[in-house]
Amino acid sequence: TQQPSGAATSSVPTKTATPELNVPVTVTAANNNTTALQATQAMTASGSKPTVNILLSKGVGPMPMLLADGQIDGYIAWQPFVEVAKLANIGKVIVYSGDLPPAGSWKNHPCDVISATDDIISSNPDFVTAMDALFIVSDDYVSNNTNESAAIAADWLVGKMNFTYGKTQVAPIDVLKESLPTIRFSSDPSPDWMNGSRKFIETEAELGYIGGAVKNASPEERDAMIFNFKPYESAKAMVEKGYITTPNKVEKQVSLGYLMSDHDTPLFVAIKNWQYFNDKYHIALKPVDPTASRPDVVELIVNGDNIANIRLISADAGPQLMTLAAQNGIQMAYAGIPPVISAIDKGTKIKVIQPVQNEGSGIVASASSPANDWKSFIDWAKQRSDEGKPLIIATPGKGSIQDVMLRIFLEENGFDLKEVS
Amino acid sequence: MGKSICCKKTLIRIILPLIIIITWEALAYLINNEFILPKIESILLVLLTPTADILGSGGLIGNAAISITRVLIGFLVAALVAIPLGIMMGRRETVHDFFDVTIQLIRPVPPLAWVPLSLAWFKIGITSMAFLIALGAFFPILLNTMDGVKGVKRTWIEAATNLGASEWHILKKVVLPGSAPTMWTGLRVGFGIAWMCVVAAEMLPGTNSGLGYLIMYAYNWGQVQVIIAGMVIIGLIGLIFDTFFKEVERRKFSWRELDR
Amino acid sequence: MGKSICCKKTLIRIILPLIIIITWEALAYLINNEFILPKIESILLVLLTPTADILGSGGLIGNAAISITRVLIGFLVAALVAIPLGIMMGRRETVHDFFDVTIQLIRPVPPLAWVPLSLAWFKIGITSMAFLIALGAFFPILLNTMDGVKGVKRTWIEAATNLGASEWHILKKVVLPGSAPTMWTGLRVGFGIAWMCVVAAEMLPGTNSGLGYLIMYAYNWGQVQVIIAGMVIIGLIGLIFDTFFKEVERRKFSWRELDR
Amino acid sequence: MNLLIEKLSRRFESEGGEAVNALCEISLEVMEGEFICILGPSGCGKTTLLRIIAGLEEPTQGRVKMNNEEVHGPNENLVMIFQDYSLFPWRNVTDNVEFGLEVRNIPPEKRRAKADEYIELVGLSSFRTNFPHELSGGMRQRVAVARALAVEPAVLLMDEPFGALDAQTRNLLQTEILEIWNKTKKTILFVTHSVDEALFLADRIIVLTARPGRIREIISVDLPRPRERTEPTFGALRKYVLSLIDQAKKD
Amino acid sequence: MNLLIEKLSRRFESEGGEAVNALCEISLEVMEGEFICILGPSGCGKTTLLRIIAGLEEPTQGRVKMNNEEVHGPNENLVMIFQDYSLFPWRNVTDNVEFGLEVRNIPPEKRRAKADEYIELVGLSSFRTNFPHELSGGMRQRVAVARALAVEPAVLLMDEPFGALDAQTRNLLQTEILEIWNKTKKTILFVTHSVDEALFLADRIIVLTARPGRIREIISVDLPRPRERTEPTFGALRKYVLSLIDQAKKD
Ligand SMILES: Nc1ncnc2c1ncn2[C@@H]1O[C@H](COP(=O)(O)OP(=O)(O)OP(=O)(O)O)[C@@H](O)[C@H]1O
Ligand SMILES: Nc1ncnc2c1ncn2[C@@H]1O[C@H](COP(=O)(O)OP(=O)(O)OP(=O)(O)O)[C@@H](O)[C@H]1O
Ligand SMILES: [Mg+2]
Ligand SMILES: [Mg+2]
Repeated sequence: TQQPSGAATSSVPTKTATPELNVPVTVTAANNNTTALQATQAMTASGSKPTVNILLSKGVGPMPMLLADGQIDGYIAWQPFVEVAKLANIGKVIVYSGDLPPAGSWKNHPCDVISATDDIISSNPDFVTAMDALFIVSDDYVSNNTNESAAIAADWLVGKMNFTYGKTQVAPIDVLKESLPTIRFSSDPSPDWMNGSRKFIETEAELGYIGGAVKNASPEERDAMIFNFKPYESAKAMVEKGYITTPNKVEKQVSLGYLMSDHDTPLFVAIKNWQYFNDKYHIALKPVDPTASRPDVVELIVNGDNIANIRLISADAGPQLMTLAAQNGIQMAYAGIPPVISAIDKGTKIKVIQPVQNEGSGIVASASSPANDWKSFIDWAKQRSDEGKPLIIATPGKGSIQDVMLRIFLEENGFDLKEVS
Repeated sequence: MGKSICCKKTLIRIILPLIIIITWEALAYLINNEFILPKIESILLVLLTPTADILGSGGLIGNAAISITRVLIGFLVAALVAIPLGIMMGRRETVHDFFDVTIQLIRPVPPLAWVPLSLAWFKIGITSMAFLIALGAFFPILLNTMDGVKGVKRTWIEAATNLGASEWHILKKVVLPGSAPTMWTGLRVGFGIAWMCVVAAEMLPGTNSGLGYLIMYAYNWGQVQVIIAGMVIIGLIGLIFDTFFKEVERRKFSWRELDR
Repeated sequence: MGKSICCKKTLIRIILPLIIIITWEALAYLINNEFILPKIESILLVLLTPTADILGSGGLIGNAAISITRVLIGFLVAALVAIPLGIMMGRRETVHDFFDVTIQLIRPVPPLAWVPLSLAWFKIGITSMAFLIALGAFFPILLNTMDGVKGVKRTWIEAATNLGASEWHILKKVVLPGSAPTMWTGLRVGFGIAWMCVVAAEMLPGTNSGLGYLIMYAYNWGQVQVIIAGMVIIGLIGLIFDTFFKEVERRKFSWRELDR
Repeated sequence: MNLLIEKLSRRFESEGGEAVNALCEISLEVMEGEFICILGPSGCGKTTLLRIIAGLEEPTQGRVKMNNEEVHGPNENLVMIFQDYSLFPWRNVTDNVEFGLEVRNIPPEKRRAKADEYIELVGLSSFRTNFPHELSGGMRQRVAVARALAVEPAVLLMDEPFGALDAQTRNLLQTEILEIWNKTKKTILFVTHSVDEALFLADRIIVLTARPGRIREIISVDLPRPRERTEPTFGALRKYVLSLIDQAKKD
Repeated sequence: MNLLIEKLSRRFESEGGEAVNALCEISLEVMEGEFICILGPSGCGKTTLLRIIAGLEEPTQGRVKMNNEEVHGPNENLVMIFQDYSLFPWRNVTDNVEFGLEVRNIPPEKRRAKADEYIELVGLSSFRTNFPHELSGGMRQRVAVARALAVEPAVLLMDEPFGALDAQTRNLLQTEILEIWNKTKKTILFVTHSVDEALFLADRIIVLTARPGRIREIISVDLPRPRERTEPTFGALRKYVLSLIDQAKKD
């Protein structure tokens, strides 16, 4: 396993992606001018580019309905909504996010990360390290025990009730058994992951989503502003040694934000299987009320000592958690990396301290579409554009990982993007 | 004969709900798409097992109880602030002028828009929720109290003064009972709006229970039948409370209508 | 002297807003966290450049115009359905009984809860938004119209009948003008609620403009000063419309108060 | 004009099931141009009688015949003036007076002319554009009279028109209504509580008994007009009518 | 008891800036146990006069002295009965009558006993638990009287108490108020529009001129009680007072 040090991190080459990415990709709603990309110029001799319509759906909930109903032709969503389309027979998976072209460029792209406020990192570094250690081992556990993890996540997220999607009923656990293997649970800030992160920073700057401190910084400064892997590195070392040092007791209750998503399965597993982690690593998040199906207060126990009382705050979007962090409503959070970046850009004193998982999204097209993979999808999109009825593809929201990836993917393939309503 | 008239009335009253249910079911079978129109069975399945867990968030009854508690807390806060303020604004022109502009400016802002500020000021938890709910209930209670107090007949007050009542007696024995019916209407309307605000309040981060949460959570997972079941329960509870308020009105405040 | 009284009144009216602004600014400097309490300057910066693009979603003015248009459409739809229905329900006991239960059940359900069904039934776009906004405006208009029609004095109708008026004449020349003031109150309240529903409506998928959208979008990006600017604009527009409605009321329907 | 009231009875069934007999076998022939006052204790059915004649209510027995045709529903020859005037508060004086003409689809100029004529008659020419709430009680009463007269009915039915006015205004309006009656030669049925008023106005006074209202006596008042309330014959008649009413109450 | 009204004037400044002189230099000495009626055209300031005496309004000039003390604000010896009765509609008869005792902190049993006494006096014993809206106009008036009497003031101020009642009820209540007056020996100041009523009730009648109200004449009515309206002397006095009022109006 690679152990990036602070120095190693900054020495990772910043650009391993396609050269096209160096060209500004500008899609702003205010003025829909799309800067021509080199690839695009090569493709469209006539000068008029094919179009795809982007629909901002504000979350993924309505997407299956919109797709089944023919209001959209496809969507890009996080898991398990990619699997849901398949299982409910309303769509097919075109491509998982890690496989987006050019081949390998999005491999291990970042998704959810753990962030912690500067305050808590400096006031309770050993606590943050202990949490990191637990997150490392729980990430590991999920990767190796997919089916059991799927059961725990299903239970946490949606209980035992079957999903109803149109005519189909599916058990949540079956959905998650399909979706978890497509998500790469790893707490390792690998070079792929770092590249992906930088790509998001770049793109967010170009899209105008960030315009503050981060945008104006050099790549090195950016890394320093955004990442702080020190707790992670110490944690990693402790895990490898097999001994977790008992941190000082944290007097004030700590709030930890998370998303109601299977991407945060490691957290659910860490809590539901706390006994296992306690026995094996002597570190655990023990629910205060063990009968609660979705505990909201847990204790961090290290080597049998109660270290901290932690309140869990669920949210349906990362940005809300970042607003909370800025208001000192939470001290640590599981959230997608873009909201963390833009929060730092706007002056929130918070850092990304480790990844939770990589990849875990996908593009879905309606069941009746002629597309089967990303190439035929592009052809279909072109054909529809030529016919004068461009595809409508939904994204969960402006500036989300999924939104950014779809925009880059389509623009690189020579499309003009238009937000529709 | 009185009985048959009453029967006919009941019949007329339930025709439309029946028509809607039947049409719904017929259309549901015709369209055969649970996304657009879930079958009544699917909805009933949720409604008739009100203690069964829904999306890992507990049963309908439990969530309804939680929401009702939240609404009651927010409603009480609103009433405790709005009634005294309304009385003062209704009695004293200066107090009215002092608060008027601010109130008129804040009134049109939807509770949903207050979510971020509420989070910042009151943190996550019941305080924030109560704030959002209270915001919704506050204005109808305030404005009706004010109206009620202004509507207290001058001659009642003069008669009381003339009979030797002090300012405090007048407040307690004339202004309060005299404006009570209008105030009650304000409480009724305010409660209705508080109840409607529960969805906005339960969209606050950190919430994982309540009918409003259930509806929005079901929306996030695309579970239409749960949403509709939630709506039915919200409608029913709203109806029950409204009926309670109206019944009290009929019993206690009928003098207002009859005194005309 | 009349002038000085008026000045004093104005003074009293602006004291509280001033206190709030000053306290706000003082606290903002004290807390020094734009996410909790943005400085007045930051808010003014947004408010005073109302055409400048905000978070890639266009300017304040443009978004306000879009929201107003949506609200007007929804409001008109609500009025067009609610007024005739309200008149019929007010005139005929049977019609009232027929619709009553359904209306009482639907009334407490918040527009936000209708989002998913609205999407399924009316698709993405202005129709869905209009539906959600109309839902909010519908009930106050309906109930006030009904009240107004019921409140038309029986002797007015008898006088008209006695003078030879047909049923249609009575409707046009007695019931309508006689209930107009109450109806207008319904329209005023309904418009206020429609305006409050714009945030819910603009949470629909596919929306990328409007004040409600702006507020929720700014929430997602932690731009508290934008949220507050949006709230101020919503408050101001609400206030302006309300003043318009009240002014018309004062000019056209003053007979109701004076006729007592 | 020929108004005949034949054995009119009216019974009200209340929801509780109790029935109230409001009127019992009232028969009366009204002469053209006559001024008839109806006196009787409160609740004896005076208003009910007028409403039946105006076609606003149906009798349980008996009939009202106007020009030999039975009256059912509104009749253009029988116009009622309500106790509360029931002016339309959203219409100014002219528009109120024009109402009956409007619903008869009379062209605007014509109805304006006729309205003006009757507003003139009741002496409100300088208040044409005023709204009811800008008028005093007496003036409102006169607008109601003008509105009724404008449709030119044969019979005016007036239900306690001066009940809510103070003594002075009341005396004034009594004189005025007599003037209008003189000028227009209408037949008038006039309900009142005041014996004085009835004596001052009527050709004939119908005294009703307490509920159910029956005709107790019909008194012809043959005093010359204008009548002087302080005259001895007036006083004697007053005494007689008062005694009748006292008895009517006891019935 | 000793009620003295000295050169009382009252001016109202309206917002528009125009001023209305409602009363002008009214002086009057009221004897213990006297029944005084105040007559005058509408708007001449009768209500204003009563309100000033009751301490509900301040005069612009002059003063009211009760037992040699100037009256400012409510005075327990001067209780007013308003024209609209202003009963508290949310209180039943007993509770209404008890109001004045309640605010004087009289213990419950004692005030119940006193309330019962006065309810008995006005003849409403079987309506103790009824609410105002369940009573007829005349009965409400009597409740108002009982409520005023219960606090045992020296002077009752009554503003057109019978204005809204029908003739029969009115006559009845006139007799009743005289009875109550006889029993309780109160001093009564009684505003009315009806000359008949004033003649039937008063020891002295104060006739006011039109606005601004000045005292036009004070008439002592020396007729023995019970008075008979149909008596010639009664008639003669009526004629005289009516002529005074006609003049008062012209002033
Ligand atoms: N619509 C009705 N339903 C039931 N009872 C009624 C109705 N209208 C009138 N009555 C009853 O009929 C009787 C006569 O009523 P009406 O109004 O004709 O009396 P009135 O002589 O006009 O009395 P007043 O002098 O008080 O006006 C009363 O006892 C009244 O309660
Ligand atoms: N608060 C007030 N402000 C201005 N003017 C007033 C006020 N109260 C009374 N007035 C005026 O004073 C005059 C006398 O009023 P008041 O009510 O005393 O007359 P009144 O003799 O009782 O008349 P009525 O017989 O109609 O009851 C009227 O012209 C009235 O308009
Ligand atoms: Mg009557
Ligand atoms: Mg008066």
